[in-house]
Amino acid sequence: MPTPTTPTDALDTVEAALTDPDRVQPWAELGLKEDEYARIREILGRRPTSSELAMYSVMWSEHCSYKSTKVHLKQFGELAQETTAGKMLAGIGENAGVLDIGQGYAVTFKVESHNHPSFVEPYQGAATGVGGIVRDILAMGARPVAVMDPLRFGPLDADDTQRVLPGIVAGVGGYGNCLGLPNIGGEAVFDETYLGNPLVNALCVGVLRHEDLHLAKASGVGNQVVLYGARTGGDGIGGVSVLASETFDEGGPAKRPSVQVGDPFMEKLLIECTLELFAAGVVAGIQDLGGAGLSCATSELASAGDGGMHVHLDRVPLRDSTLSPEEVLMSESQERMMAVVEPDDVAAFLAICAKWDVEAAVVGEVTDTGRLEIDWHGRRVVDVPPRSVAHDGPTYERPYARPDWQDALQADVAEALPRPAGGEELRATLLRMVASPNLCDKSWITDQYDRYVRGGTVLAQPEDAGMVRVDEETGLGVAVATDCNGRFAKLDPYAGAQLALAESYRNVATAGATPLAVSDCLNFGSPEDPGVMWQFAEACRGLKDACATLRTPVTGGNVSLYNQTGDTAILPTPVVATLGVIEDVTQRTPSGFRPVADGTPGDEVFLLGE
Amino acid sequence: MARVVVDVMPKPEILDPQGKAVQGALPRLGFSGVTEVRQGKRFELEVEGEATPERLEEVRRMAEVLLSNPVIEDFEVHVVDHTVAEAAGTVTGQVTA
Amino acid sequence: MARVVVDVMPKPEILDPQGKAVQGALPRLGFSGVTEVRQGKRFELEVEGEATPERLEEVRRMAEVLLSNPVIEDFEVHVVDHTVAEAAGTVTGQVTA
Amino acid sequence: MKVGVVTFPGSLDDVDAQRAVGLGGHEAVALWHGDADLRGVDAVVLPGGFSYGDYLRCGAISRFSPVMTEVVAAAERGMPVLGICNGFQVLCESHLLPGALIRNQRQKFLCLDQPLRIENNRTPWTSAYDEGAEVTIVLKNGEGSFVADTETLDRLEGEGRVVARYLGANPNGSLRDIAGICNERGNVVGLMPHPEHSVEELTGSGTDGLGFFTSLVAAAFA
Ligand SMILES: Nc1ncnc2c1ncn2[C@@H]1O[C@H](COP(=O)(O)OP(=O)(O)O)[C@@H](O)[C@H]1O
Repeated sequence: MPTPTTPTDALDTVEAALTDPDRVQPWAELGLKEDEYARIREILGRRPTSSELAMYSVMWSEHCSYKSTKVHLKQFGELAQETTAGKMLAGIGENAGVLDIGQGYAVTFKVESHNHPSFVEPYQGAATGVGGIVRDILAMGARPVAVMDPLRFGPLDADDTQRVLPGIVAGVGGYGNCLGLPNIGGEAVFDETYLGNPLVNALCVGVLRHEDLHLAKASGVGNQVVLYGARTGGDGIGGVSVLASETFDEGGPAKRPSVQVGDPFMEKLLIECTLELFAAGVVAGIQDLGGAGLSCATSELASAGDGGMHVHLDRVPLRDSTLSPEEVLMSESQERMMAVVEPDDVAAFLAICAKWDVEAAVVGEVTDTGRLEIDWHGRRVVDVPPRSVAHDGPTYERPYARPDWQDALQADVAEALPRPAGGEELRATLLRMVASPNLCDKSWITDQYDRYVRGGTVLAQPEDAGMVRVDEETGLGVAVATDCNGRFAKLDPYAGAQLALAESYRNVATAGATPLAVSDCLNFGSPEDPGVMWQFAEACRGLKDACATLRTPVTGGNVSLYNQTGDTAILPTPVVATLGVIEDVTQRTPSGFRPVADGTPGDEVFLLGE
Repeated sequence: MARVVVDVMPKPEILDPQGKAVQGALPRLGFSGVTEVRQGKRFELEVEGEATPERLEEVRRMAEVLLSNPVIEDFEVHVVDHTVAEAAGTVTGQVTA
Repeated sequence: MARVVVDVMPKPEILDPQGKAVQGALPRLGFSGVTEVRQGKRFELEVEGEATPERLEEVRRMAEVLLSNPVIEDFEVHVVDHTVAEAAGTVTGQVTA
Repeated sequence: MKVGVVTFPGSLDDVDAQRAVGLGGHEAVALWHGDADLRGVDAVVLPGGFSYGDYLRCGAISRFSPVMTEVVAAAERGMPVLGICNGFQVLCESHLLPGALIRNQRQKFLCLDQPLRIENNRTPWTSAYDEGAEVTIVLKNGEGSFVADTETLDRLEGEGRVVARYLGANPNGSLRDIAGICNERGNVVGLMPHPEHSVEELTGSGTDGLGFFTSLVAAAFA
């Protein structure tokens, strides 16, 4: 064990920032642009300390700040924030949107990407992707009840697919199975463009009673800030800014491991512990720790609250005692949550954590200073307006332009392809199609996922939509489907996004549920490429227009950019997840025709539409 | 015939949920004084011929390519004169190099 | 502080699907001449104090009670002077006792 | 009857087992791993899941729980105990049942609707079935391959202690296609498949698993 490097005089404090104002800082290495660094100095009226610099750099990264996409995403906010079943209880901006589904129930769902980490280390990348989205759902006050996994890979027979695919599938399964969450659907799509950049999107659905809704905010001066769950280690340091926002071939120095290893057992305890904390009424505010770890949790909680927050960073339980304050702030160690707790409830809070063998530490308190103040062994290393970190990051109006190859691509119509002539060729075409990895049976993947746990799964693979029962007495349930055809989206991103919505909407409807709302995961190439940016803008516009027509709000989602290998971007892949409600799950309609069997007649088959 | 062992362990800076679970269980079973547990894998290989440097180098490559995941694990190759089965249940005590 | 290793291997007469799978994969990766692979576990423990016979006996009991399942596994306890991480990637070559 | 369902840290199918106990006509009583107390139950179910993450060996750590001391003592007095999947692994680790469960032959977690034959209907958990009954029950595990030495296997067969066997392709490499076994007295049953997921048409593989939960009554009045 190396000796701890706790407080030394090298510690960069607020005081040092004032007495040594001209110190040269590695803002560029941390991914900040010159004007962004200048803005930080302007906000603070001095140079940032290294801890502050770490926080800003990670929170102002593309991954956390959505700086290239905010201008396009904000149109989703113009959609009516209600569904046919009622008002949304929480919308975009919260960890996940929350919908009223009647009978006093609400559901929350969200889809997120974990693409780049899953390329580096398929098993752990996919596993921690599932873990992350589950904590998002949990943080809303909901019990997670099901997961789905829209996946994209390179060609099935490519060498790297042999490395990536089994690892990703095992990781999704390994984590979800161990949490006891049924996997009720997903996608497995193969295309050249995903070879060096597979997509791992993960979706989680959660259920809560209306009164159980919890929000991520730190209010109430004197309330205590508790960090609970796994210890903080050197995991994924630099992961957010380097891994998630830059393409691989640019590389980047990684002094600590950039891979996170998941501990699903810890997460299972965290779920049960957190639900018991909610039930005991000892949680005033809560936030999960995901990308950007404590930097994100502290600044978001504080800026959503009504005052400030004071954190003693050295009270964070560490797995590696050599971590510096900057690293503790940036660590992406998994399976952690942060709660705001009234002082009188702290003892009860800690007792529930102890019951579940979950380590917890009071690391700070809510103040009325309007500042986020962080100390390291009694010395101030951060003193910032929390909003400036969490919300007032830079916004870019990136140039976008329809690629010059778009016309040629669209002109190259399918009608120009040779058609099978005669029965033999038709037969050969059919066989080729049913054998193609994109169309073939997916049970070799889905058999690795537990679809039965919790005893509420009404529909799962191979159905068009997954469906779970919410209430055993009344039969109330929800259905979810995710879809996207990236080839359509490449041909026409506006229509492609609409088709993704239409398909998932149809899949939910044909299962017998009423579609209510959507979540999306927008996977694209580099926003610095005007052609990609155009695809992104068009897809957003298409999705928004289609949502307006169908009256489905977008409750939240996730953007993943820089999905490319060298100069080649992935197919634009706006994955759309639609959630619907069904009053009585016994009325669901499974897909597939039922044949004649022991006296019962077979299904009659109708073709609807043109 | 040579007996070669490849030991594979999670890198020290990487979380080891398995070792953590064991470490958490020990005090509950009345064992104290164990300050850290890491859990890894041990592969016992039987290799044709002598344990020549070339042969060992080949095993080293197997370890690198197949037996370990270099992103999260370290490994070490060594020649042994007995298997665990042959020493079953014992404390061999000796300090291994 | 002592570093103690517990090696746990499936008993020779017990099926070892993991070892089998590795053995099957080796030729496909172009490695030949490995006639048998068994996969087990390695636990690296850090133990307070010296590696006295009493301390090692305690570790032996941990191995017997928790770290191995006597129905299907054998184990061996030994003291080491370095961890796998410290030797990472190397062929230590020496014959371990 | 009152049937206890133990929750270990990492138990997943405990709520499902409670539901199945209810559908079987009994009262389910939640038991906590940390309490050395069976709360007056007449039978115990050890449910499926990944107790303690199953990182070391499945069931290896749970067997040391305070509640297990009570379960072992009660089982030795003849109380009906059913271990499902992870529960089966706990029973083997506790030496209430012989043998062990190791990694599936194909190294992968598998979830499927598995045909089985009930080989022994003389246990309190299987008396509702006809001997030789062929049923389909959900199977889901990563380490479900039952192994034991030949002598033990022969004894299990000879004493009629193989409770259920896989039909068709062996899903996990289990020796002699064994899906479930019982102790000498027959009151302790370990089963790899999950009858608690096969108790409702709507949410599982049919209702073939219900018999494991209705058998208790039949057994009580036998
Ligand atoms: N990665 C996956 N995870 C879970 N379920 C999947 C996955 N891939 C495909 N599925 C499921 O397999 C079934 C068939 O998938 P797919 O062939 O994509 O169907 P379709 O083309 O009708 O959408 C669906 O139920 C789908 O949800």
